[in-house]
Amino acid sequence: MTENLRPFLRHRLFWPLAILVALLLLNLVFTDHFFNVEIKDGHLYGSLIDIVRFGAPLILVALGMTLVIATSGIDLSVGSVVAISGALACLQISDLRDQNSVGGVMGAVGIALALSLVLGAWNGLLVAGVGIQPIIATLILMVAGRGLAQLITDGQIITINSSPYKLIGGGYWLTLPFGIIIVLAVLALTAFLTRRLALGMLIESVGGNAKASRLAGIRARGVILTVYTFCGLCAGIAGLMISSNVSSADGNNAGLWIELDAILAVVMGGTSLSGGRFSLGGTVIGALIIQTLTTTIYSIGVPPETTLLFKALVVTIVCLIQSPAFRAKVFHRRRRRPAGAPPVAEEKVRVTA
Amino acid sequence: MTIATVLGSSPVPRKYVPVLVTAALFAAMFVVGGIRYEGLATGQVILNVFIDNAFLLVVAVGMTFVILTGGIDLSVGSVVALSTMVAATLLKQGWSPWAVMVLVVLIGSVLGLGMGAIIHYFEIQPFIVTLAGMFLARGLCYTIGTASIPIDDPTFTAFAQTQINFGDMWISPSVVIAVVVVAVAAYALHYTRLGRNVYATGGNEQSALLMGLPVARTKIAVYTISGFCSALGGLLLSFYMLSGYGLHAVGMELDAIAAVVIGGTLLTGGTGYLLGTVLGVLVLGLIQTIISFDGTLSSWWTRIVIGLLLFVFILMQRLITARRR
Amino acid sequence: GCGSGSGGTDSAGTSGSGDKKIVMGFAQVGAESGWRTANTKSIQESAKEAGIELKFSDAQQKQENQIKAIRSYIQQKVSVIAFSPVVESGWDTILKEAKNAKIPVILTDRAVDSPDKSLYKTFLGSDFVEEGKKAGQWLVDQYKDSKDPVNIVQLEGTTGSAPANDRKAGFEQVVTDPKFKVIASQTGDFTRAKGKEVMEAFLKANPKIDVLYAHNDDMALGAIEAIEGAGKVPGKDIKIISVDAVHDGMQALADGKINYIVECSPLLGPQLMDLTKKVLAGEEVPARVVTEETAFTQEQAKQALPERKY
Amino acid sequence: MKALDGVDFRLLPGEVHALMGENGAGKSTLIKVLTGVYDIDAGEIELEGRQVAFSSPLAAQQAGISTVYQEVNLCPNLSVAENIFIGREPRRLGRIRWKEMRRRAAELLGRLDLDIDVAAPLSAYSLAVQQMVAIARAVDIDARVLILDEPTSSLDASEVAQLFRVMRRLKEQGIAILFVSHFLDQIYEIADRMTILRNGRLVGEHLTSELSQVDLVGKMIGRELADLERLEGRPPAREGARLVEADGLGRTGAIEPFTLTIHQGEVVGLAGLLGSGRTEIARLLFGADHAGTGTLRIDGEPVNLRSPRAAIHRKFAFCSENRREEGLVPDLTVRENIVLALQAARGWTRPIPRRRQDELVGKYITALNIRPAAPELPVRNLSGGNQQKVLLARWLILEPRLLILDEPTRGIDVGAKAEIQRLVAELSDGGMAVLFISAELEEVLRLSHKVAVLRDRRLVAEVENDERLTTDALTETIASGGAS
Ligand SMILES: Nc1ncnc2c1ncn2[C@@H]1O[C@H](COP(=O)(O)OP(=O)(O)OP(=O)(O)O)[C@@H](O)[C@H]1O
Ligand SMILES: Nc1ncnc2c1ncn2[C@@H]1O[C@H](COP(=O)(O)OP(=O)(O)OP(=O)(O)O)[C@@H](O)[C@H]1O
Ligand SMILES: [Mg+2]
Ligand SMILES: [Mg+2]
Repeated sequence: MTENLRPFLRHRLFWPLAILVALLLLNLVFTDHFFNVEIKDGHLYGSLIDIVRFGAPLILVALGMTLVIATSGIDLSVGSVVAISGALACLQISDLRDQNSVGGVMGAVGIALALSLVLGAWNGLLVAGVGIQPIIATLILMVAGRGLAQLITDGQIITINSSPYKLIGGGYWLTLPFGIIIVLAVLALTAFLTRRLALGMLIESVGGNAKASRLAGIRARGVILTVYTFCGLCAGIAGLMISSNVSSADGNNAGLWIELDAILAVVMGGTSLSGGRFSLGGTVIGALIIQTLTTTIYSIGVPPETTLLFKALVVTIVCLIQSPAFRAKVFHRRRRRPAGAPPVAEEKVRVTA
Repeated sequence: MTIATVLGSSPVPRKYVPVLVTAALFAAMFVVGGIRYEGLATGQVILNVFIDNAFLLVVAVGMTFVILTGGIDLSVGSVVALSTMVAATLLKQGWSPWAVMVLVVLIGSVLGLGMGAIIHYFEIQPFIVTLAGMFLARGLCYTIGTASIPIDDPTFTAFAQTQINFGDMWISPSVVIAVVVVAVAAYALHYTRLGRNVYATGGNEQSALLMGLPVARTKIAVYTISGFCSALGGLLLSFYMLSGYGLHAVGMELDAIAAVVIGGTLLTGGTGYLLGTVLGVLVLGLIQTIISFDGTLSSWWTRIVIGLLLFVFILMQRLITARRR
Repeated sequence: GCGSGSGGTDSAGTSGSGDKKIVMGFAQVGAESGWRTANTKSIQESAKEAGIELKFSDAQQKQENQIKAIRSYIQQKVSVIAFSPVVESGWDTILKEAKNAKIPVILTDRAVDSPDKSLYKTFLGSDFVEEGKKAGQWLVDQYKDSKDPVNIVQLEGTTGSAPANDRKAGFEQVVTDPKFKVIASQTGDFTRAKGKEVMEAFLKANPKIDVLYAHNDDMALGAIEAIEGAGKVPGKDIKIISVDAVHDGMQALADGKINYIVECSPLLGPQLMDLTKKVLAGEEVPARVVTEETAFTQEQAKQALPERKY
Repeated sequence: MKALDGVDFRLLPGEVHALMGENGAGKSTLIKVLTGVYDIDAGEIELEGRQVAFSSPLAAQQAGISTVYQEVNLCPNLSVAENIFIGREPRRLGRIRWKEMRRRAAELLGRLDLDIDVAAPLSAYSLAVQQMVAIARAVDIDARVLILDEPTSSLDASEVAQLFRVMRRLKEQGIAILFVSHFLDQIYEIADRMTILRNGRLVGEHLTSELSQVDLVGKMIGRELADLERLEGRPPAREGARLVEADGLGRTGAIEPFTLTIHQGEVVGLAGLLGSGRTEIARLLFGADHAGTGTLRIDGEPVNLRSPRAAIHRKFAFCSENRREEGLVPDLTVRENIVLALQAARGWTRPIPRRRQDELVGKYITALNIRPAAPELPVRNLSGGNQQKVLLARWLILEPRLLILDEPTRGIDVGAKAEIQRLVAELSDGGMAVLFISAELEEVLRLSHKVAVLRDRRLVAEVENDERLTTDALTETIASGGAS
């Protein structure tokens, strides 16, 4: 390969991206016109658009999760928050006299998001304030939250008929699905906060070495609280999207297992579960890989019984290809060491003892 | 009983305080539950918690090893399901029950070994590898069959329905198996090199490597142990349910992780005791028992109350241990 | 029996229900769908009406949790145990324990496959295979004059779950003519969101779909949105058959967006309480009580809709 | 990047061989290559004439090479005894004999004059104690080659003497010892021969007796270091205002109540033995630990420092002795590590402009001679001494009023050490107060205006640093507990 390709190959997002592209190409083999994007009724329409549209909630949740994981935490409760926020919004809207009133819908959305913030902050409080291990602190809300969501919906599926609400997850704006716009906005905001402002560095520092961060004067508790609150907010928005997309709130099933997918997306995107360095772009690609995989399964007609085998296969291949150690061992290249980059040692040593 | 022996032995070092606090809280919860609900404060109820959670206990033991090295194993629930499925299918085809048991345990261990090897040699995060393992095992279940397969083999039925009586209380053979597993594992963790290497690897993997410890072997071993325990847990579950089913034990990995962590083991590795895991399982079981003794909670209140009880428990545990420091 | 050494008399069940309050332990599967919630409500309400004290527990879709709950009911010496088995197999041990404790057991919703029929008194519930058959039969009738191939897509329930397995099997038993082709079949996990997502992918991958068979109303409702999003008319361009007949589904049926719904009634409560009283009074009950269920066409739906509560 | 380039090196039985070089010269890398931590790209290793290739530290250890790596590489969660014996625990029938293990551990540490509870977790002890434990582990392993990478960096004179006694005994037994240290006096005391590295290349091999200190330094840094000893007597401190007054400040179990005043522009040294409580004082003054008793006044006003953040707000800075655990964030780059405290003080909403960052970082990379001078390199890839400089730079850019330095020259080479000392002197002349902690008494004496002496976690004496104060006098004061 030529010299100027090198830095591109070295980039840490290269392999995830390559895998995403490979998955998309795989689809082309099975579905003609997979890459076609047309304009139907003034909307962009096509499989590629669908992947982003359906992946939008996952991307959102995974973005929040990325920051949480960067502080070496984890948030299992996102699925429950998704359910709660959707349920609350739909409940409010179903109580409106005019479900199409923009003001009413905005109010409902506001209340739902406010609650998501509170729930996120609750997690943050348990982790940062009380000092409970993140996995167990968020497990509490994961279990109780689903109950709360069902309490809100009274165990039923609340169906609404509100066109302003529908816009959030199922609507279009300037031919683009509105969900994609929201994702772009949140992504931009997150990138701004973490990369333009200094939040990102503080998060990475807290995740990389909490003790040292405290001694460097970082308000670690504040950072952790912020991050969990933000994660709650992201999950809340995702909840609105999911419920808006089907115009109904399902307390039991909305966002079920989304935490696993979100964590998987984060990890595939190159952020380590042990905290520290994080990559927002990687997370987005990770989430897109997962969504593409799901779509692929539907479109190439993998039977439901073998779906999971297929998933296992793809995830394994993805991880192996991404692993530098695997590439080095299999393609007979230089071995890498856990410590990081290997110092190239060229020497002749004679030890006589 | 296990708690009492620890309490009895010489002055308590500080490192045991969290476990003791957990034990005390568990006892308190039992007493409060007993006052609140008639018939709860009997020995049999405690034994029932063991009977109903023997399989979880075994799975959690394996998980403890993994978490102590700072890893995680998400595949356990699926391996449990796969084990029930394989056992049921083979028994239906007329295999000898003992051969089935050996094979099931072998499959679980090999799966664990494979995952451990990938995690170590290709340096991939355990979370993803075991998640793939989770998909794989569950997927294999469905490929074997989507329906539930009954088990009517006499040996399995005997394991399922034998009651070991003492006085007017009883336990199932599974409880005996689980207790043996716990005892062996506790011995291994405390008194063998493998066990200490597990703690060292979890404390600081890089240092353990530089100290010349067999980190590779240890890491692979813990995933193999976890696979073994999951498979054994799967067998106990097939005794318990007398059926094989692809949807068995959905989400059990979370229960197992929760039990381990409630028991005071740090997810970052290196700190924790097996006794804590046992207590964690008991706490989860007791919460469930209290809920079903209450019997007035609707489905969603059930979840909320489980969450609340968990919260109160963890909070108390945290506050008391923090103050003791 | 266990635990009875000090208690003296055995369980209250056999001594007649007139003077003693009946305590029923009910181990519900979970609250995984609106259907299930309606089922729970029906049982709770009719228990109150019948003056039966209900001990209710929710297993969150896990068989082991149901077993645990039943074991604790035995411990609490309730008069009767009722439950909706998550799956058919694996109940012998716990049912034997109940039998030893002389507590009668009533199954609701689905049967267990235990060869020993004495373990439970009776079984009250729907027949999922029958539901699949009804759905298939309607399809066969609709297309009996047509020679053209009919492209069917299927939205299955949660992989491995009994309704999904049986509704699929029943449907396949009836729809045998080679002109019917199931061109795609995928699980939608019984939810609207998944139903919509899967249907969108089906629509992209298959240009010509004639019929959609959804294992429950929720998935059908999700799929309708996908079909509308693709610029097609649900109920006309693509015919839709589904199962359950919950309120929203009936509404869509009445609106012409669904073509046929097979009912699966959750309102088992009154029948269950009747059976309970009979069992405790020592009366003979049939070993199998099928709930009264029908199926709805679009016209029937319009009439039935106003009374639909769940 | 090449860390080592064609280095030939031999180690003979029964000798102490010093490996010399500046920070980042490649000493630690050579050791890691020798012991199988890194793979070799070219060249070979022979052990007793046989060619060997170690795939892991375990293999090296089994072949008879016992190593103390530069950073303390032990498991903080395990007990002291276990850290010494793990991997070779005394066993009977496969069962670990805990009692026996603890007994032997206590005995072994006793030989190094360390009397601590071996059942307590390692993390309960200060870094210096951990370093001693690591040494104990290495010397107890029955080896033919013993490698010690900066084992003495935070030990004081008496511990070093203990270590040297053990090393001489091992040497007599015919064991080959490879020793790395930046303390030239130590090298000349113990080493027979030395190999000098510069920028990953071999500069030469010499007998210690044939090479003068000045020549050695010249070979190490590639130029003459004329002004190494320039910093002789300290000018008396100008009478500054009182900055910090600690009155009866203390914390149970850590440090008895003490009274200490630090003026502006004053350098106060802390002297004491291992675990005497120097670090504890520093932590209390910085708000890293909460004081149980006493009051703290800053500029005459009583304050309650709740967190390091509050201290930083008052322009205090604390450079921890434990750079790995409490100092650096290994994943972050050199630049990020340097600006971290400044950024934290400004809050995350006010990022330091990138240009300003580069400027600041560039300035200190040059001033402290951090190598490689690559601000975007993850700090974990730097050599130990350079990491220490990065940590120092972090606090210097804050331009603090009180700079607390806990073993700031740990692992830093001679040239850089002089540089840092000069910097400290300069800053204090500019009005900055400094609390200086070092195991090296000469250093303390050279810099401070006043020395506070600690013993058994009590501040026992305060001595003005005038002409008459010598290291011997100070040692005497420490030993006698301030009675003289
Ligand atoms: N893991 C690593 N990855 C990349 N480069 C490294 C790594 N470790 C060390 N280096 C580089 O190798 C060079 C030699 O480092 P080494 O640690 O051997 O120095 P040293 O002589 O031990 O210095 P010191 O006296 O500061 O400990 C340095 O330039 C360092 O930046
Ligand atoms: N020799 C020792 N004996 C017992 N405990 C010790 C010893 N050294 C250190 N410790 C423990 O380490 C803790 C830290 O001590 P501290 O860091 O204040 O000592 P120090 O004077 O800074 O010495 P050091 O040179 O080790 O840094 C103390 O609280 C004490 O518990
Ligand atoms: Mg070094
Ligand atoms: Mg110190």
